[in-house]
Amino acid sequence: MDTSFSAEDLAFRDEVRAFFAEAYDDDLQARLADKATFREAVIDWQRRLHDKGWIAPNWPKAHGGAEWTPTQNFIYETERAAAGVRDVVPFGLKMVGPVIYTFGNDEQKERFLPRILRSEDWWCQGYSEPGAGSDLAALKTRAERDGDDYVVNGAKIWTTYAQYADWIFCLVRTSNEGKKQNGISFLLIDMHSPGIKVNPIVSIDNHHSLNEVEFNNVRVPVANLIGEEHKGWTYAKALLAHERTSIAGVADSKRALAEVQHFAAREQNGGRFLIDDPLFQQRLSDIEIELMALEYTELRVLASVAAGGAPGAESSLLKIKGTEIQQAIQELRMELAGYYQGVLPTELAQEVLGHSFGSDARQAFMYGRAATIYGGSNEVQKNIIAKAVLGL
Amino acid sequence: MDTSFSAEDLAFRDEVRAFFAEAYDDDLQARLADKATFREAVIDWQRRLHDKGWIAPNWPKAHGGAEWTPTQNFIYETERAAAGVRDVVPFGLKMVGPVIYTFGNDEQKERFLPRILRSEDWWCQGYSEPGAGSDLAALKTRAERDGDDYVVNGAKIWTTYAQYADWIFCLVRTSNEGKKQNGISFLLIDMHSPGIKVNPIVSIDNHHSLNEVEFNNVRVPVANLIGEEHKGWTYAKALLAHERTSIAGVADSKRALAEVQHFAAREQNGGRFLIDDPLFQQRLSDIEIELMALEYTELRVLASVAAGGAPGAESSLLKIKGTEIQQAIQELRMELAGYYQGVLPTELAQEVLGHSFGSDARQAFMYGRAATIYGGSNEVQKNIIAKAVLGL
Amino acid sequence: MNFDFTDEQVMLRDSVARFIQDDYDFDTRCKVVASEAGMSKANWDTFAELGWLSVPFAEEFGGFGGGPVDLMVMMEEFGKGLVVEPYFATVVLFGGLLSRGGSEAQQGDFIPRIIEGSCLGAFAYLERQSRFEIADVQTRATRQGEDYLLDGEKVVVFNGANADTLIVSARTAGEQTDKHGITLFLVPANAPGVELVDYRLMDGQRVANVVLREVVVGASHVLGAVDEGLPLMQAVISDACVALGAEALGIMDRLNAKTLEYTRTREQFGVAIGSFQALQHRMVDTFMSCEQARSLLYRAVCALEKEDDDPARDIHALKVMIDKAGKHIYGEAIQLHGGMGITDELDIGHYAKRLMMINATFGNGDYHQGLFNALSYGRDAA
Amino acid sequence: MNFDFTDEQVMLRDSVARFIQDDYDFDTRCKVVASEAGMSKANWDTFAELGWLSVPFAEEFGGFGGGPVDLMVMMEEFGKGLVVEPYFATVVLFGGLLSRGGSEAQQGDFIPRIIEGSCLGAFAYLERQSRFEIADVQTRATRQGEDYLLDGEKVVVFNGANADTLIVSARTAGEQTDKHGITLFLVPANAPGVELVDYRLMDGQRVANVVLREVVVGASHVLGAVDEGLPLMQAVISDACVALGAEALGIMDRLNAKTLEYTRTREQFGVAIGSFQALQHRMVDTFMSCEQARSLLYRAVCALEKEDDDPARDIHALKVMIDKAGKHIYGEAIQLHGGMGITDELDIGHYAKRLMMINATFGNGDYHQGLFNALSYGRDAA
Repeated sequence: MDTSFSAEDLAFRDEVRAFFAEAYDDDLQARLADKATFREAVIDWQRRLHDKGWIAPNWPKAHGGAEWTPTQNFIYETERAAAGVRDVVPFGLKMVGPVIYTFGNDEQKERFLPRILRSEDWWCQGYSEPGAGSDLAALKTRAERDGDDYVVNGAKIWTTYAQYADWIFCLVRTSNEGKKQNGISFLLIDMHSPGIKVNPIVSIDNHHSLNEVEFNNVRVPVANLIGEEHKGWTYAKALLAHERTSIAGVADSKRALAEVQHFAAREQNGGRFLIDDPLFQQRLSDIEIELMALEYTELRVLASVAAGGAPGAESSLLKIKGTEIQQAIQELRMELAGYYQGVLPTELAQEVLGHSFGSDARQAFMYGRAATIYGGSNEVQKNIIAKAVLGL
Repeated sequence: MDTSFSAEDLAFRDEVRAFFAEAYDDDLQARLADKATFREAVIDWQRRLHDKGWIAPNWPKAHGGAEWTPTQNFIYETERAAAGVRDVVPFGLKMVGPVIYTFGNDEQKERFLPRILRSEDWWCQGYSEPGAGSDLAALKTRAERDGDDYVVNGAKIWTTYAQYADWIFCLVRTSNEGKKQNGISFLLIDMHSPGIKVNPIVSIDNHHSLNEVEFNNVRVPVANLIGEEHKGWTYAKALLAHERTSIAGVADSKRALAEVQHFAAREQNGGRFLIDDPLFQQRLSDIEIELMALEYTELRVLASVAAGGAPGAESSLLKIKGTEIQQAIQELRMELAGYYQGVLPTELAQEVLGHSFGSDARQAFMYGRAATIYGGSNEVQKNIIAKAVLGL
Repeated sequence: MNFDFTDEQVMLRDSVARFIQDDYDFDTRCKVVASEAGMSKANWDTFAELGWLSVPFAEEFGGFGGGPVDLMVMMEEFGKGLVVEPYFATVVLFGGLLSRGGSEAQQGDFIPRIIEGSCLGAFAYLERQSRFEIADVQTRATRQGEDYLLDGEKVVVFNGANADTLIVSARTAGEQTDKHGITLFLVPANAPGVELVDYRLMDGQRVANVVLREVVVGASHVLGAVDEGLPLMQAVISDACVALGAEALGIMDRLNAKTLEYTRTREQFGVAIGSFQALQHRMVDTFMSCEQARSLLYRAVCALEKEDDDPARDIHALKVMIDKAGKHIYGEAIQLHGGMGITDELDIGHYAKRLMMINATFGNGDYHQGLFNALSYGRDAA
Repeated sequence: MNFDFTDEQVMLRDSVARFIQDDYDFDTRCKVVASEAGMSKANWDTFAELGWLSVPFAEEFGGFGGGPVDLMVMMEEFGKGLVVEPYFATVVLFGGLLSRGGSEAQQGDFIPRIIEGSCLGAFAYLERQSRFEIADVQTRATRQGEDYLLDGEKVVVFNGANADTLIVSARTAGEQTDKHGITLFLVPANAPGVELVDYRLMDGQRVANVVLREVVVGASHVLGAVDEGLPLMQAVISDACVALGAEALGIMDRLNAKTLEYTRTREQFGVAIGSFQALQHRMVDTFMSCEQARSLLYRAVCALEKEDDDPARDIHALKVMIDKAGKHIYGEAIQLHGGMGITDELDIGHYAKRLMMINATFGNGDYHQGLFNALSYGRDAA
C-alpha cells in the first residue's frame, strides 16, 4: 500500500499548475462567465487543452488520448479544481467519445473522434424522456427504418446545453419485442436536422441549461447507428458507470469546502467569526471527514480500474456519497450566507447589496439539487448496489 | 387551544407528589432493586396504588378504574417519572385487563378483573413466537378443541417476566383456513398448568427478564376463551395501539434526559465540565427539542382520544419517535460514561471502580435496543403509517 | 387541556383557505411576484375587506383583538398559498411594534390605516454586518435639538420598497453590539435623505436596502423608550417567529401532500413509485417531521398565550425544528419529484425557497439552538 | 499509487484468519472470556509460535520489522474473531512504548520476551478524573535519592491483572493537566505497594484498577526522558488508534456480512426480509459506511507510513468515522436481527460491545472531532 508521489508525479503536478496559471487567463475567465460568449469560450479553452495534449486523458493513445495513470488523473483533477478551472463539457469527450472508439466502426471513429478532440462539434446527451425518469429503459422515442435512414419520433428531456449542441447521442427504441432493455439502439443525430425542436427548461436556480428536445420525423442515416441495432442498452450501461464515477466530483468538493472555510473566516455574528463557532466547525468537519474518506474511496476504485477492472457497482457508491457531499457543502454555504442566500441576480453587483457570495451560493445550491436525481437517481444507485454488490 | 392547568389540576399534582414521597419509600426501593425481593416488592407497590385508587387510571369506573382526564394522566406520568417511581407491570393492568372488560364475558370479568386490580395474579403476554417476529399473524401455536378444553401446543418467545407469572394471555391458532389473521383466538392460560415450560433468555444487557414459553399438550378450559373463537386478532389489534402509545415513554425520557444533564455537569474532560462543551450541549438539545415536540404530540393524541377517538395510526408515530428518543438518551449517557460504559456488574459498588453510573448506563443502553424491536418493530410501525395514514 | 380551535378561528382559517383556492392559484401568484410592485393592491384591499388586516389589533382601534392562535391559523394558510402580499411585514412586524410599543397617538394614527389597507409598513432592523444579531447596530441617531438625525444603512428590509413608513432601529447610545442604546424610529419612506435599493429574493419577496443620509425625524417619531428598543424588538420577534413557524408548517404540510400525491400517480418500472417501500418509509419520516413541527408550534403558541411563562425556550425550539424539518421535507419533496422537482415551472421549488428564507429570518436553526443551549444548560441558565 | 498487500502481508492475514476459523469460533471465545484469566495461555503460545507477537518489532531483537500495514491486516482479522487475548495491550501499547521510547537495555530486556510469549504487559495511563485527556495525571512520582516513589491510582488498565509489568504514567513536575512533567515508569506488577482490582468489561476484556502506594522504582525504570512522557504516549497512541481502527473495520465488515446473510434467510410475511426495499437501502447505507471507514483506515495507514506528513488529522478523522460508522452498523445489525439481536447468545451484540469499547478507547468520536477541528480551523491551525 502506497499513496506517495514519485518524482515524476511531482514534476507533472508542477507542469499542470504552470499550465493552468498561464492558459486559464483572466480574459478567458471573463468570457466564460458571460452568457453571450460562454459557448465560444468553452471551445477556446478546450482547444488549448487539446494543443497541450491533455484534452482526453483517458482515451487510448491510438485515438489521440493521453492514457494517464490514476495518479496523474488524481493530480490533474486536484490541481484543476484547486485552481478553479472548469472541467471540459463531458458529453463529447467523456461520454460519446469512449462509446465511439469502443463500439463504433472505423468510419465513425474517423469521422467523429478528431472533431470531438478538437471541439469542433458540441455534443449533448439524449437519454431521459418525459415520463421515463430513472427508469431509463422504459424510453419510448422510436426510430423506424426507412431505406438507408431511421425516422425518429419522440422527445428527450433534461438535455443539458442542447441549445448549443451540434450533435446529440440518443437511445432510441428500434423494437418493442422482448425485455424493454432489448430493442434499444444507440444513434448519433445531427442537431441541425429538420424536425428537431429544442424547448428550454428554466430550472430551480432560475437559469436555462436544461432543455426538452423534440423529434418529429427526423431522418437519421443508418450509418449513424453505433454497433448493432437493438444492442444500445449494453453500450449505454458501460458509459453510465463511467459517468457515475465522474459525478463524484471529489476535487471540486475539496475546493468548494475550502471556499466555505474561507468565507466562514470572514462572516461574523455578533462580533465573532463563524469559523470560530464550535458548531459551525462541527458542521464543516462532518463534511470534510466524509470527503477525506471519499477521496480515498475514489483512489481505491481508480486503482482497481487501472489494475484491469471496469468500474462496477462501486461507482454507484461514489455517485451517492459524492453528490450527498456536494449538497451538504452547498447547504452549508447557504447557511453561511444568512439572509443573503435568497438574493437573485440583478444588474447590481452582489457587493452593492451587501454581500459577496449569497447569490452564487443560491445558484449552486439550487442547481445542485439535480445531482442526486440525474445520472440515475441515488435511489436507483442504491438498487444497483443492493443487487450487484449485496446480492439481494 | 389551551394547555394550562386548572386549580383542580394543580391540587391533583400536589396530591400525586405527596403520595409518591410517602408511599414510594426507601425500604420499598431497596426491595425493588434486589432480584430476590423484586416480585413481592412490585406487588406491594401496586397494592399501595390500589389502596389509593390509582392502580387503573384509565379503566372505567364500573370496573374499578379512575377514568382520569388526559390532563390528570399527563400530570401523574410526569410526576411519576420525575420522582423515579417505576411504572406498574403492564401485562395485567394495561393489556389483558382492558381486553377482558371490553371483550370478555361477565364471568371472566368477575373472575379476573378484581384479582388484576389487587395484583393477586401476575400476568405475562404470549404474542411473539420463534420465527414469527414482527409478522405476528404468522403465529403457529395451535389450540385444538377437545371436549370442554383446548389442547395447546407450540411456543411463545420474548415473554417478559414469564418466570414470575401466574397467567399468560395468548394468541393461538384455532383454524388454518382463510387469511392468516382469521383463525386466531385469544386465550387465557394458567401458567401453573401441566405442560408449560419456561426457558430463560439472557439478553444483551446480561440480565434475565425474557423467556421462551413452551406449551406441550397444555389443557385450557374453553371458559378461558375471550370473545369469539377465531376473532382474537381483532381484540389483539385494539390492544396493540394502546401498547404503542404507552411505549412512547415521554415522561421517563424527560427524567432520563435530566439525569444526563445532571451527570454532564459533574463529568470533566481536561478540567472542563461536559455540560459546558458546545458540542455536548448540541447533542443534548437535539434530543431535548425532539422530546419537547413529542410531549405535545402525545398530548394531541391523548386529547383526541379523550374527545372520542381510539388511538389509531398516530400511536405508531409515538412509538417510533418515543423509542428513538429513548435510545438517543441512552447512547448519550454511554458517551458520557467514557471508558466506564463497559463496566459489568460486580460485587463491588460502581464507585469503587471509579465511576458512579457506567454500569447502569450500559444496562439501560443495551436493554434499550429492544424498544425499537418489540411491540411491533419500528419498521412495521412505518408500514402501518404508510398504509393507514398516508394511504400508500 | 384541548387543542381545538374556536368557531371564529375555524372561520378565519376557512376564509383564507377559500381565498387561496379561488383567487390565488400558483399561476396567479407567479404573476403577482413578477409584477412591478411584487404584490397586488387588489388582493390587499380584499385582505382589508375580509378583516384579516385587523386580526391582531386591539378593538379600540378597530381591531379584531385576536391572539397568537388567530394569527397562527391565518399564517398557516398563507404558507399553503405562498402568499407574497406583505402581511407579515406590515401586520405582524410593523403593526406588532406599534401595538406593543407605540404611544396612544402613534397607535391611533397608524393602526386604523393598517386595518383599512391604506398603510403599508416595514421594519428595518438588519445591517450588512449584523447577520442574526439584532443588537448589532451601526446606524446612528444623533440628537439635534428636538430632532434626531439618522445616518446609516439598513439591508434586506422586507416590503421596504412598498412601505409608506419604516420603523428603523438606530443607535442612540453605546457600542456597536451593546444591548442598551438602541432606539426605534418611525421614518416616512419619502423623508429627505432616504434612498432605496429595491431587489428580489428567491421566495418572491421584494426587499430593499435603505440608505439613510442625515434623515431628520422629530422626537414624536420615537417608538417606545429611547435607548430601550431592544426588548421591544425581541418581544415582537418572538411573536413573529411563531407566525413564521405557522407559515412554514403550512408549507411543509402542502409539500408532503403534494409529494404523496405525486408518488401515487407517477409510474416508474411499471408501478406507482409510491409503492416502493423505501420511498414509503421516507414519506413516513417526512410525515413525522411535520407532526413534530406542528407539536412545537402548538407548544410555542400555548406558551405565548400563558402570561406567566417565558416562551423563549419554546420559541427557540420551534425555530430549530422548523429549520430541521423544513430541510428534511423540501429535500425529500424535490428528490421524490425527480427531474420535475428541479424545474422553475413546478411549485415544489418555490415552497422550498420560501422555507429557506423563513429559516434564515431572525436567525437560522443553529443560531436558535445556540440560544436554546445557553438558556437550558448555561451556567447562568435560569 | 496502489492499495495492494505484499505477499507477506497476505500470508499474515491468512494465518490469523485460519486460526480464527479453525480454533477460535464464537463458543470457544466465550469460554476464554469466562475463564479465570479471561485469556488463553495456550492461544498466546500459538500467537508466539506463528510469529504474530514479533510483527512490529525491530529485527535486531528478533522482530519481524513490520509496519503499520502489517499490524493493520492482523488487527482486522482479530476484530473479525473478537479475539480477547491481550495482543493490543501487550504488543501494540506496551511493546510500542518500548519500541519507540525504551533504552537499548530496556528493549533488549523486554522485547525478546514479548516475542517469545513469556512477557505480558499493560499500559496504565488512565485515572478516575482524566477521561480522554491523557495529560490529566495526578499520580505522583517523587524523587527519592536514586529512586522514585509512585503514589496514585490508575484505572481501566487493559490486561492489568495478567501483566507482569506495567508502564505507568506519573507526574514528576507541573500541574495536574500540564503537558510537560509526565514521566513513564516500568513497574513490575508484583512490586510492593502495587494493588490490583480486577474486573470485566462488556467486550470480554479484563481490566484492572491499579493502586500505587509508595511504590519504589529505580531510575533505570524510567521509560524515555523524564518529564517528557507525553509526546511518547501520543506517538504510540497514534499507532494504536490506527490498529484499533483496523480491528473495528474487521468487526464492521463481519456485522454487515452477518446481517446480510440473516436477511437473506429470515422470512417474515412470507418472504425473506432481505427482499424489502426499505431494508435493502439501509443495508446499502451500512455497506457505504463500512467502505468509507475502510478508506479512512487506508488513508491513516498511508499517512503513518509517509515520514514527512503529520498523520494527526487523518487519525482523528479515522476515529470520528469509526465511531459514526460503528454506531450506524451495529445499530442496524441489532435492529435487523430483531429479537435475536438482543440476546446474549448471538454474537451480534458482542461485536457491538467491542465496537463501543473501541470507540471509547483513547477518546470517542466527539473528542477526536474536537481535535480535528482545532487542527483544521483553529486560529493556530498549522
